[in-house]
Amino acid sequence: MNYKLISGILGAFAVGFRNIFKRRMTLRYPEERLDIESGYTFDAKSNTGSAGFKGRHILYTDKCTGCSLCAIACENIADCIDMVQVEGNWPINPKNIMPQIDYGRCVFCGFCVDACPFDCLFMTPEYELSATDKRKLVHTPFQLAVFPEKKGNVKLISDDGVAYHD
Amino acid sequence: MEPLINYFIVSAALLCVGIYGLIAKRNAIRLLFAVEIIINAAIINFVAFARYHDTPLITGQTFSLFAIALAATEAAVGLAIIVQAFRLNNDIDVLELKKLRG
Amino acid sequence: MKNAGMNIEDKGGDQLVLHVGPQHPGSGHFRIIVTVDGDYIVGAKPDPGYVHRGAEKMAEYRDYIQNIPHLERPVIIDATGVTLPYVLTAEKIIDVEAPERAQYIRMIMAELNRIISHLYWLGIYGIFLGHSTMFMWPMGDRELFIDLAESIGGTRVTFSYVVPGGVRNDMPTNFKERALKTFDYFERRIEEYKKIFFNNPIMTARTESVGILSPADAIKLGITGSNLRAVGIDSDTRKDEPYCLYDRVDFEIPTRKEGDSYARCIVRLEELQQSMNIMKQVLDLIEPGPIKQVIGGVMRGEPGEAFVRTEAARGTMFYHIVSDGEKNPYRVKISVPSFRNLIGMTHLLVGSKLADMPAIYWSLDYWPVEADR
Amino acid sequence: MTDVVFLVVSLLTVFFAILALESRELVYGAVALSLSFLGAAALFILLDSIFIAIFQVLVYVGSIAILIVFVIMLVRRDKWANVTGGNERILGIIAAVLLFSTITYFSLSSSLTSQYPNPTAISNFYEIGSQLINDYWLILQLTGLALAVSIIGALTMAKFENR
Amino acid sequence: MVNDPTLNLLVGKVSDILDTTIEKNVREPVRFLVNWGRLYSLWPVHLETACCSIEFGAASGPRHDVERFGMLEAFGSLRQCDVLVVQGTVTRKMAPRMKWVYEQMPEPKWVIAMGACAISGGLYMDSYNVLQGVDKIVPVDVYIPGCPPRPETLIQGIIELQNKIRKSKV
Amino acid sequence: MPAKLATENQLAKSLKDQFKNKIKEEYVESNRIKISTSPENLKNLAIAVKELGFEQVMSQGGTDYPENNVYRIEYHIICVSKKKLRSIIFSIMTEIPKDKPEIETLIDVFPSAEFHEQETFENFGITFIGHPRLEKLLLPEDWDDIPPLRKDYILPGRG
Amino acid sequence: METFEEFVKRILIILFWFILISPLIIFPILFLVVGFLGIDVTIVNEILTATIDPIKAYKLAERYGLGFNSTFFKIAAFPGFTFAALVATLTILYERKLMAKAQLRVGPLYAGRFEGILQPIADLFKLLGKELVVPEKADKMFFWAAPILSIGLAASLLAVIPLSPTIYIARSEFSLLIPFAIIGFSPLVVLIAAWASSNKFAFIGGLRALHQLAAYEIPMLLSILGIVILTGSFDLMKIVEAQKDMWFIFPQFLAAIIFYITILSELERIPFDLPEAETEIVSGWLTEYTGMHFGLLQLGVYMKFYALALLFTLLFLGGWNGPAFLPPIVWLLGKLFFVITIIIFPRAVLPRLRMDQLIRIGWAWLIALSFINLFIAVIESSLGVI
Repeated sequence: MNYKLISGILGAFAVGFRNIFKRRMTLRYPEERLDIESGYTFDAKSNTGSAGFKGRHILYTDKCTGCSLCAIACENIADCIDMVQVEGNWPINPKNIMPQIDYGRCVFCGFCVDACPFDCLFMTPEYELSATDKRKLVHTPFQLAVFPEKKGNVKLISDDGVAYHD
Repeated sequence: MEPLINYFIVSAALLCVGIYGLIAKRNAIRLLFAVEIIINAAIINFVAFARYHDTPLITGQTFSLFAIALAATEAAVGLAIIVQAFRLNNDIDVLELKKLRG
Repeated sequence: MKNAGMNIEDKGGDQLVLHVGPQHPGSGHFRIIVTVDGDYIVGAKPDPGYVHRGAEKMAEYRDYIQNIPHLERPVIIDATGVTLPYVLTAEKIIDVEAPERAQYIRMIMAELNRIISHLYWLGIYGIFLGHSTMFMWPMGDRELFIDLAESIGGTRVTFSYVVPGGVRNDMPTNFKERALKTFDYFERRIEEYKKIFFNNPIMTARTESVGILSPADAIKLGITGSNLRAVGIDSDTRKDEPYCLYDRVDFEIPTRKEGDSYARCIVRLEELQQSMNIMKQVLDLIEPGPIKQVIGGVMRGEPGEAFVRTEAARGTMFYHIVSDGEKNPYRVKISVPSFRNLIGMTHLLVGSKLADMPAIYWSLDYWPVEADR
Repeated sequence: MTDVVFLVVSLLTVFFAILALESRELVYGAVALSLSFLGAAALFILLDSIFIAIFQVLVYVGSIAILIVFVIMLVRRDKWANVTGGNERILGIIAAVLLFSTITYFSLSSSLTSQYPNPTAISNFYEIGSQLINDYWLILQLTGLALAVSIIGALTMAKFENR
Repeated sequence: MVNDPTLNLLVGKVSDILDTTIEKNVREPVRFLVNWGRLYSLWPVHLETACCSIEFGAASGPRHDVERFGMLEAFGSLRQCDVLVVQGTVTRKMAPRMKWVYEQMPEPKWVIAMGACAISGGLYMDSYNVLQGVDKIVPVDVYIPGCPPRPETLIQGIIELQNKIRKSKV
Repeated sequence: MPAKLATENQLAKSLKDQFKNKIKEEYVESNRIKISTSPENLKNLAIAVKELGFEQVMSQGGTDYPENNVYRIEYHIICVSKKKLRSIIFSIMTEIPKDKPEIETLIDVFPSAEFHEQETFENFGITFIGHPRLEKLLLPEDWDDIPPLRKDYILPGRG
Repeated sequence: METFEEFVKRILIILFWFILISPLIIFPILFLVVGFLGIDVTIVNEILTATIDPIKAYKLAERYGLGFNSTFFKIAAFPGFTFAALVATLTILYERKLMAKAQLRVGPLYAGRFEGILQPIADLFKLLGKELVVPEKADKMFFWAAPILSIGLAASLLAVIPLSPTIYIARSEFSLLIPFAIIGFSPLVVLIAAWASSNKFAFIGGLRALHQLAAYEIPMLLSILGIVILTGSFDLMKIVEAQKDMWFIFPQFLAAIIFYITILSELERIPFDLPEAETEIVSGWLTEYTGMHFGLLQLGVYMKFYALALLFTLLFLGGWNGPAFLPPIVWLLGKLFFVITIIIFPRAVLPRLRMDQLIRIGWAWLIALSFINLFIAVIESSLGVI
């Protein structure tokens, strides 16, 4: 009488049971990290970007001229870029100002990268930015200048009806 | 073992408590409590007297089974009446139950 | 009694007033005040606005580029679905047109986002019906599509990828083979989904002939998206008024006649397959070429107005932009599908059982953040 | 001599019975009532009728007490939570005490005081079963009928005002 | 009361010695155990304030699986919860409810501000209906930037919170 | 593409025949028809549009024009059931004076306009006469400022 | 510098710890001194040696009625409370891991070095350290009583269920009926908890639980009657004995299915977890409980889980019967593990039912099926299958 009911429930059980023996897809985050190849960059000459992850910014301090275009681009989006005075002698940066980014506001849209005409502000695959203190979220130009070390070692692979990280 | 009188007195006490409840209470649920207590008293007597027979009888137990079953019936019907009365009158004070017939 | 936003008023008799939400596992960022008579809902009054952030007003203070990250926040599950109509409208106002390759990439992103959004919906529907595996599986398989979208758009959900004049960057070179592999994987998974959830007798018992919407009511109330297709009307903006290059691809509009919760589920499941179908065709059609028409200086619209609708994951997304020639738009009116489906929810809830509320509520794919804007 | 266990159990039974009627909250009363039933079940165990004790627990505590609590919760309103009589109360106490003293007085002078049980107890539930089937089959049928009728009655009663 | 300085000094010394002994032998192991339990059993409140909830959902999904850290995915009553994850924008309409939820949670409790909007208002710095950062109404323990944050960032924030609990006193 | 605009022109023409000079054709483009009218005629126009086959309000919004001292109210009406009309968005528009922001509701013609009108009410303070539920929908209950989408409402921090 | 009050407080705290620790250190020293003074020291000696010699300590305990064969040990440790609680905690962990595995994820991983093996312990310590909130409007007495009653009921369930021919707490002729009489209490506990919370969601949950438990108790009892007919006994020992040749799951397959379904319902597990349906009524009757109250209620539920799984094993899977190369208790535990698995697994593959469907299944289907099963049992017993 209720062939559909019984077969339906048994089918559900069978599928659930089969999945017990599948390889798990969990990325064991602190030990494994996702391998992200590159950050988002933008070529001002051709006016197109290159596909890449929009993470923490990288600032090439030697190329920055302190033009504030990134801060202007960000002004109405998240208002997270401040031009701050920096120490040292920067020949092409007459006012000695460089962007300082407040990651408590940043939304990682990357329009500041698009706005930079001197190819000195890009994005990196770094995303580990959590902090217990709000002040630690503000990254100074020199913090931004440090290129993050590559930590990623696994990728999400799908084949044969199984998805896993390897 | 105690003499039969002890069980008898316990049973009598329960009966009297039940009768007190029937007289003194106006809350329909409390009345139901009282009735249940009285039935319990009766069942205790059933079992006790059968047990204290010269050749112990099982009939007392059999009858208490019936009694328990009937008590369950009575409780079900009583509670249905109470719910019904509450719906009609918004009250379960038995003295106020004038229009149980709807 | 008072437990954070959930409380019940006693109206006397058998009528109870239940406030479901906003801190209620079955509501999300939304509150609905239902009046219950015994087991049946006799009145439902939605109380949205818990995520109302004033997107329309704030859009008047930002220029056409700065508006993109801002306007995609209301529907970050379906970020391209919500920015694409905006960009198309802005393109009409600024009078630019994206090159062909950009149009194709936009289609890919839109369909990827549709899949991501539908899978999220499916996951939450699973948890609403108490099926925790059906929460986990779509959430996991959604990650594959998120990875695909991320390889183009750069972030997991909020891409800010489509801009007036084209798209911001090209696809990665190995995108096609990765995508096809993922589709192959996911098509197998859909069979498993069907076995564990869609053909599960308990699931069908919960959803079949629950919350039946008649075609006449659906038209009258302005229901849109998959909910409309579930009553048998094959209306889809991608076919009705093709934007991008949807007229070059061949796909079907899945419909169901019943109009109940189950029909809405099945329609969405079939839309997943159609989206993959569209993407496969697009990946064959796409040819190298420019991806962006360069606009010099600040974008300024012509004085005038434009309106565009597209088919987002939840239904027709509509933008109406009025420009007065300044760099900021004068008025942006967004009409989102969730907001229009809200009226359908009140219509469906009244007269149904209280226990069916989760099954009806989430089968409409109501995303409160989108409705509130 | 009175056994300590018997004394404690019987006192508790009577105490909880009184509490059931006199407790402030009706729900406390219902719980006290179920405890009183439990006490009665303990008395049955002392009387070597374990089967009846289990049956008592199953039916009285498992069904009746829960049904009562359920109904109390369904119809609970603060305004009548303490419906108690005024004069009837004193009347009730007088009647109960009178009745109890009469019964006790006459029974104490009866032969019940010297009635002691036969040490060989019957606790064989086969006997109950055979008696039910062989001797009291009619009563069994009638009880079943009464149960069925009461259930149908209760259901219709609960239904008829529903719509 | 008694305020003789020498007596007080003596009392202080005696109690200090006793204190350190007890501290080392009794309280420290107990504290360690309770803290250890707390840091691996963080049950989050199911309060969705805005769109970051989808990334929280993704984090409890099979790919990132916060249950590895003892967080249950969807938990019913806030009476049993330990950590309030503010998932995004808090609007003026939501703010009193969120505060209410926070007050209803039993001690000890922690708050994670997830996403730019929860930290500082983010994109909505000039919105008429958005609270500029949740730390104005509830104390925040961990800030997780992003809009929305990646699940990995969320998990990193959870690890930060665990470190914070590990160091905290009972 | 005159052939392609045939349906649109025909629709606009039928309305013009019906209403003569009470309505003004703003523009007829491919898939877009926009017709403006005076506030009194809006309801009649809506009924006429409904008779043409357009079934639901997809969007309803207002715009504030402080220099003309008017609010412009616009209904975008679509059809979902008839294949021929599906591609068309029919806009009807009217302008109401700012000092008397009142207009008759259209929810008895288009029930789908209910929440849209409620939203326009709270965002502009425009009263829809006959609307059953003119109360706050998205804004917080304790909102006592001027309606936010008016141009004279300045966002906080944008003085 | 601290004030005098603070000092007094501090001294009091120290005194408290002193009283706690003194039996461990100071009393032995006292005994030692007493021994030197020449008073009878045998008992002191024994106690002193017992502190360093576990075997002697055990002997000492045995002398005072605390040995492995004493009733106290049976009730408190094995096969009683501690063992059941241990199985219950392991069940919680096993459930979380199994669910995670079916959902392609890992589940608890970091608590404990190996695969999150200490996760329940971590939860326990956390719950112990959690603030106990008693709602203002709650009925304090009942609110406190419910968790204790819950765990007490669960523990008393174990009293008559034997683990092997030699391992049991108490034997009774009615050892099959007594657990069901006790299970009959559980709606009362749920109602008390729901009522005491004075939260409407808890109340709805309580009512749902009551409906459900009442509806499924009857088929549960009826389904085991078939076995009673076949064996002619209410004694679990005899029932297990009768399964030497054939497990009752074969002649009484329908009964096993009904009993399995009613177990799911009795334990409020998916698809019958309506009393705790979190998307509908928050946490149902558990809504207002915090900290260790909640922990005790959960532990009670999982101990009931253990008891019912054990009953299923004994009734249908032949209990401890098995080839002789392994001791009976091992067979029993192996079967128990399997039963726990099949009770857990529906949570991974089935959604939740609706209340009316649940009631219909209980009252209409299961009762009808259990009557059919009774007929089957009668026919089988008259054919002499067993």
